[in-house]
Amino acid sequence: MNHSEVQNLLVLGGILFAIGLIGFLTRRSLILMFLSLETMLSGVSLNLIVFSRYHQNYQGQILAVMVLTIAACEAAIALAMVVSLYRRKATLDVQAWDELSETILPKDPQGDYPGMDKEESYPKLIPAGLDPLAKPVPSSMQATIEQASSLHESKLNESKTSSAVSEVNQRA
Amino acid sequence: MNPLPIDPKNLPLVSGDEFQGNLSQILLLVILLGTAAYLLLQHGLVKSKMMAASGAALFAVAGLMAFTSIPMELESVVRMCFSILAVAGGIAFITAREPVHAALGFATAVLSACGVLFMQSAYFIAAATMIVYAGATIIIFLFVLMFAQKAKLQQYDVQLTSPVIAAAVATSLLFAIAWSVSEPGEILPVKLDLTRPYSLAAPGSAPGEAMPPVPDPAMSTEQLAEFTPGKTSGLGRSMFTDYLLAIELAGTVLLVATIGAIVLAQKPERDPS
Amino acid sequence: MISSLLEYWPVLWPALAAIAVILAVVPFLGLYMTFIERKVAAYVQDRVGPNRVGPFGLFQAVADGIKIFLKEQLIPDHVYTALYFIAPSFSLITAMFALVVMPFGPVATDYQSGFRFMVAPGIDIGILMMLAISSLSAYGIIVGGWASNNKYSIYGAIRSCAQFISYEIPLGMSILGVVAIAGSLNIERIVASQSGSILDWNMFWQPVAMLVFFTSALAETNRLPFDLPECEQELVGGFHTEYSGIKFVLFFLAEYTHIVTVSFLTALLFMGGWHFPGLPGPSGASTTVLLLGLFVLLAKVSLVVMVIILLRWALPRFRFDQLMGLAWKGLIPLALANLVGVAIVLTLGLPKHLLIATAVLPILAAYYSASKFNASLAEGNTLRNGLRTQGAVSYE
Amino acid sequence: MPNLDSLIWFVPIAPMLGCIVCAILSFRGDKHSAHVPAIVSLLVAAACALVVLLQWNADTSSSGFEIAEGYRYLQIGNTSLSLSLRIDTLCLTLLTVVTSISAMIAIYSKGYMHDDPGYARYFAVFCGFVFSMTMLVLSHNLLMMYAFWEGVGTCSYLLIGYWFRKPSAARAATKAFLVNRVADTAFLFGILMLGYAIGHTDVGAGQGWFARLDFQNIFNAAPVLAQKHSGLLSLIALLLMIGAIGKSAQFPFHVWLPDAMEGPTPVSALIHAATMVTAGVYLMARLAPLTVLTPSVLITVAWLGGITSLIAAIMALYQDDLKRVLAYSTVSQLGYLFMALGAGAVKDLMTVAVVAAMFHLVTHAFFKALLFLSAGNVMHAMGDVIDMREFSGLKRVLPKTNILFAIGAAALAGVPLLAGFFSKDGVLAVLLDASSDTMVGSHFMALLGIGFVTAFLTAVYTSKAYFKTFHGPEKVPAAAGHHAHDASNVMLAPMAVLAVGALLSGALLGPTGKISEYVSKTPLLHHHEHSEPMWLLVASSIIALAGIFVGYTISHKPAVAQGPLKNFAEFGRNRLYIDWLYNVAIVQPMLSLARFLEWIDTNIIGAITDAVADLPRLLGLAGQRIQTGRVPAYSLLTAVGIAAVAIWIVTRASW
Repeated sequence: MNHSEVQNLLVLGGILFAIGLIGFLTRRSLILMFLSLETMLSGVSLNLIVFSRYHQNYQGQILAVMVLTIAACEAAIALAMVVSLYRRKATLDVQAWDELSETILPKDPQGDYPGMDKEESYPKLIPAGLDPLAKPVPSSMQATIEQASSLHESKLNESKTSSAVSEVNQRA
Repeated sequence: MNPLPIDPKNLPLVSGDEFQGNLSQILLLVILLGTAAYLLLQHGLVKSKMMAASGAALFAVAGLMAFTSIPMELESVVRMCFSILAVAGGIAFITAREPVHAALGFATAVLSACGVLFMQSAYFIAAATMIVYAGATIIIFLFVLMFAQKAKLQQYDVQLTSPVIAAAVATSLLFAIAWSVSEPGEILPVKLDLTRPYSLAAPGSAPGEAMPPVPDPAMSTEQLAEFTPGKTSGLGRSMFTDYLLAIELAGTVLLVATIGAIVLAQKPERDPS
Repeated sequence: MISSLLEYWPVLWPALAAIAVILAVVPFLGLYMTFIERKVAAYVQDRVGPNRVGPFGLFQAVADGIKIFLKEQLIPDHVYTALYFIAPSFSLITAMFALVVMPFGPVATDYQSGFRFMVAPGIDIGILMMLAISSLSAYGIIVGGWASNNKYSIYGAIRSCAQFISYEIPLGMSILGVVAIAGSLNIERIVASQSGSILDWNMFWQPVAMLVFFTSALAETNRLPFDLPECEQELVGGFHTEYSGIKFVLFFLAEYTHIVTVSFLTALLFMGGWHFPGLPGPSGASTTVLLLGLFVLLAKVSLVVMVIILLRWALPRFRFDQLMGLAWKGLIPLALANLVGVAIVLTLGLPKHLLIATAVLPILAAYYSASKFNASLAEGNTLRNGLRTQGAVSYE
Repeated sequence: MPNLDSLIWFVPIAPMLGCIVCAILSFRGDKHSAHVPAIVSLLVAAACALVVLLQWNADTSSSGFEIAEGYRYLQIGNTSLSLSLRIDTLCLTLLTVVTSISAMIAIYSKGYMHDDPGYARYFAVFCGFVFSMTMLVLSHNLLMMYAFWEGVGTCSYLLIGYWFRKPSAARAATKAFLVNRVADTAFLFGILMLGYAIGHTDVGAGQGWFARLDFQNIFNAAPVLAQKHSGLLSLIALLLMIGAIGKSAQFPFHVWLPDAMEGPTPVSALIHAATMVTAGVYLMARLAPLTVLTPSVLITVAWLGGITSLIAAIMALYQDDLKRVLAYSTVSQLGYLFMALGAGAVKDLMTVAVVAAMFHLVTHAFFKALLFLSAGNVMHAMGDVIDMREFSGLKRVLPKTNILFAIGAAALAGVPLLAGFFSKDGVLAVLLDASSDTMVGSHFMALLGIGFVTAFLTAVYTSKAYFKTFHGPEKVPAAAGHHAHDASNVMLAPMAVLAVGALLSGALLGPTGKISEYVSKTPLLHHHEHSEPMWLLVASSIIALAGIFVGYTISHKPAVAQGPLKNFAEFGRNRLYIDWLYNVAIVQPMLSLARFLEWIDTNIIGAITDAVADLPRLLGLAGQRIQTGRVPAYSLLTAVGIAAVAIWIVTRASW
């Protein structure tokens, strides 16, 4: 174990980390993003083990065990989340999940995904912080509020009609 | 004869004086790798074969460079082979259009990294990584990928978000890491840590085999070999004495994650009507 | 480079020799196991079996081999070519690779120089290494199934995947008890801990572990009654539907290599390995004694192999939900209970005889599930409903 | 007598447990059995109080009082707060009255509150009130007394506003609370000044605040203070008196009590007639050794009491609401008590004054509770109508209530040989005695006159109310429906007990000298021989009977709308315009101030706040662009940051 070996292996860990980073930033599939995270973690644990060997004690290895444990937890949770997300929108595209964006921003033009027309039936809340009745709403907000309320109403109507349809079906 | 020759008496002594910086080499390597990654990422919707080929060529050059920087010894060569395989697997992983290919690339990277870990005498970690990552995680993710796979490639499989910035950011981060590693710094001479007892428990209190005594410089080679890292029993002893709380905590986290995963993956309950 | 190779030569040549032995023997063994299987099957079904090629049909295996090697390489149009080719070889590679840490003859724990019946003796994590590598063998199947681009194949592959991952857990857990008793993960040390009288064999102290291990090992090797991934009646062969010729042989060989590995492991971990009453240990023994030990080990292994083959004709195939239920609701709790028992005995320093008490566990478990099953049958439920009350069937 | 120490603890603890159990029941469980813990705990408390009273009487210990040590719950430096109880005859007298009457009224409430949605809440607060009241009576320390003083105030607030969805009840509760707050603030100032003053005497040097305000310590320090700082002591005494007259609804603060009738009738009977309002009287009696040193304050109090008793009697005369008649009557009778206590200004009469006040307090508690409960019965039967113009001639509809009300009214009016007769005569006798004093006699001469007039008026309005309600042509309001009937036995039984008290307690306690003998066992009160002249008895009998006759005559006349008394009646019906005066003088200016401050808040402070709040919104508009909601965008930003930091760190040396 000489210095240049340590150096080489640390750089190897760094390269794995960087590869994972690139993967995480560029890939759009949820699963591949998750695997990129795991690549980053394995780069880190490689470094830990090199240090462990270098210092001739177990501390690095034990930390690597921790990393492994956390990675396993992450895998379990991530898999469960991916499965439940896939059930919702039938896509693995991470860009399909941008409900938390600011409403004034345009939607990603490339963000189309199959099943996008299947809308969710959750009410959209108006932006918090202003009482729409008490004060004149800024014109920028006005459009948003109207949009949200009209969406909500259309949802209500939709759900009514759909329940009516299902009733008819049941009778049939 | 000891088949895995670790002679504690002849452990190499490293110190700051011995350092020979090969900064320029490493920086060149980093730049090469960054460019290669960028070029390989340019597959987009229309696969650019020229760019991919040049990226692969750059990558090959970087690999050759790395090879020339090491001494031609069996161990070093094997280690370097594993390293290059790991990096190649990683690159394949991030550039593959087909998600299953990408996952297999990741498996390659992880398995090669495990090879490196074996050569660092971290046997337990290596085996555990193989079982956990390669054996379980990737298999299950392959499983999901195969189920979610559509007849042809999806847009989100072939189109990448901001590859240029990503490559630049990662390269600069790698640059920082390489710089910090190659920076001449004061490195204290290290040898076997003989002063630290491996356990707070009284010797002989553990079942199975007697607890070894605290390492003593007067011990014979064979006895000292018992204390060298890489011995799984030593790792286990350290894990369950010095770091007991941390390990138990990790186990608890694992349990919680299991329960969480079960809850998350449940199908939403159907409407009774 | 060359000089460093020369430096390592004393360590290297025994390993190379052992590798050569394995490479030479295992395919041969696999080939002849098909023959044995056919013969046994024939006897079970009151037939004669292969008897045309050579005396007693002994060359039938060779003839089959030659035939299949010379077959045309059929490559379907719709497969993912590269992975389609890689999968079978990867399958065999992992199967063979698992043999690296497995002693196939008497190996002393003091590792005298020269040839040993093992490729890599003294690996600290021997049995763990074995598990790690065998966990990779799922890749061959799943990649082969996916690359075939065929519904039957992928279903076979995915079933296999689930089966592999599920059964790895009881497999590893059942070994832990043995490991705890021996105090080492090293297979040679585990075998060495069983030297002495016949009562030192682990099968007497760890009957539950042996049962669980053997059952999960059958599942890991995709043997009946656990051959869901390839069941001919449902999936037309599962993951190797699209494979023919030499590639099919590679899959087949991998499977038989697995059987060999599993049989060796059973013999080594639970049946005392090369130890036999009256036979001295391998440390410093003469060549005759070593050969005797080898013979003993092989005899035990053939016994296990014979049991595995006979089981194929004795038991029907499981349904998939039953398969999963067995692993998660039956074997894992049993293995865990066994491990807890061992831990208690070892930690408190109790006499070893108490370990036999764990043998009561499977009886209790069987009684419990049988009583529940009978109760639900007595209530006039159908068999399927009975299984549902057991939780074995899910209607999701 | 060691067991008394532990037995006395049961008196507060039992209602406390009852309160807790009822509170739990009010959240979940069987709400309709909430009366069980309440009645049981109150009966236990009453029994314990009675046992202690009798035992204490039998005991002839030297000091005359005892501190039942509880536990010390705080110790900071030399200040130690301990929860202990003081036992002496004065507090035992009141304690017995409080617990026994509250137990009776709790039983009555079971019938009265039957089917109310807040049944369990009612009993929880009821028990809470009894707990606070017993602790107030038993406290050994002025600070501790103040704490429970506020406790009874809170319970009173909760009970007045018991039907909090009714706006008038909510308003009445707030009014009572706020009026009491003014008086209590003065009380608190008085306590703090007293503690401060004691701290600067030799007695209080080195003592903690809590220890200084121990009653015994106050009595020790009071003569010293009177010598050195008599002006300060007068001020302190005045402030303490203000607290007392606030709680007892005396003249400037009397406005809350009539409104408090919005609460359930049993509550009016217990809290606003028999027990809590007597807390002020108790405070005065308790502090008699202190106040006797400041005769001027006592004369002030006596005058306030006299004025209150007179004007309250006048107001009672013109009320149409039966409960309000009783409420004003209570105010008037409390004024009587204060007059009696004021007679303590003549130093020799201190004990006699306290005895007279306590005697009237006890008898008043019995007959006023009885009257209120009878009024409750009427209200119950009439479908919550209590306006006397709506009904009359109920003696056939409510025969039993008729008898009970008659007993209570006779006792209140001072019919000879009933409870009120003796106790009222005791008060008048004290005033008579005081009027012979050379220094301040003239004051008490005038007050004696007021006392006679009030006695007459009392008889008039009491009999008027009785005859108007129970005699004459039978008339039942529509709200009563067809089921106007007498109350159930569970309501009548406790009333019968109270009626016995109203009939006999005066004769048993007064002429026999029992109450005088008993109360004067209290330390620092010394038994004085005191005789009542016969002519006083005769005179008050004549006055009472004359009053009753007048009341009977006017009871079924139409309201005094014409004639010479017209303006006076108008005056009385409008409560002498005191409430109106308060409204004009205090409430309206305060509201104007509040409106002004609100304007400042909205238009000046609000504008500044809005401006401050708009700043981050503008900043947020700038940062809105990066909130794309997509994970890659966020992680890219993170990665750029990390890379920048990493590069800065590694190249730091060369910069």
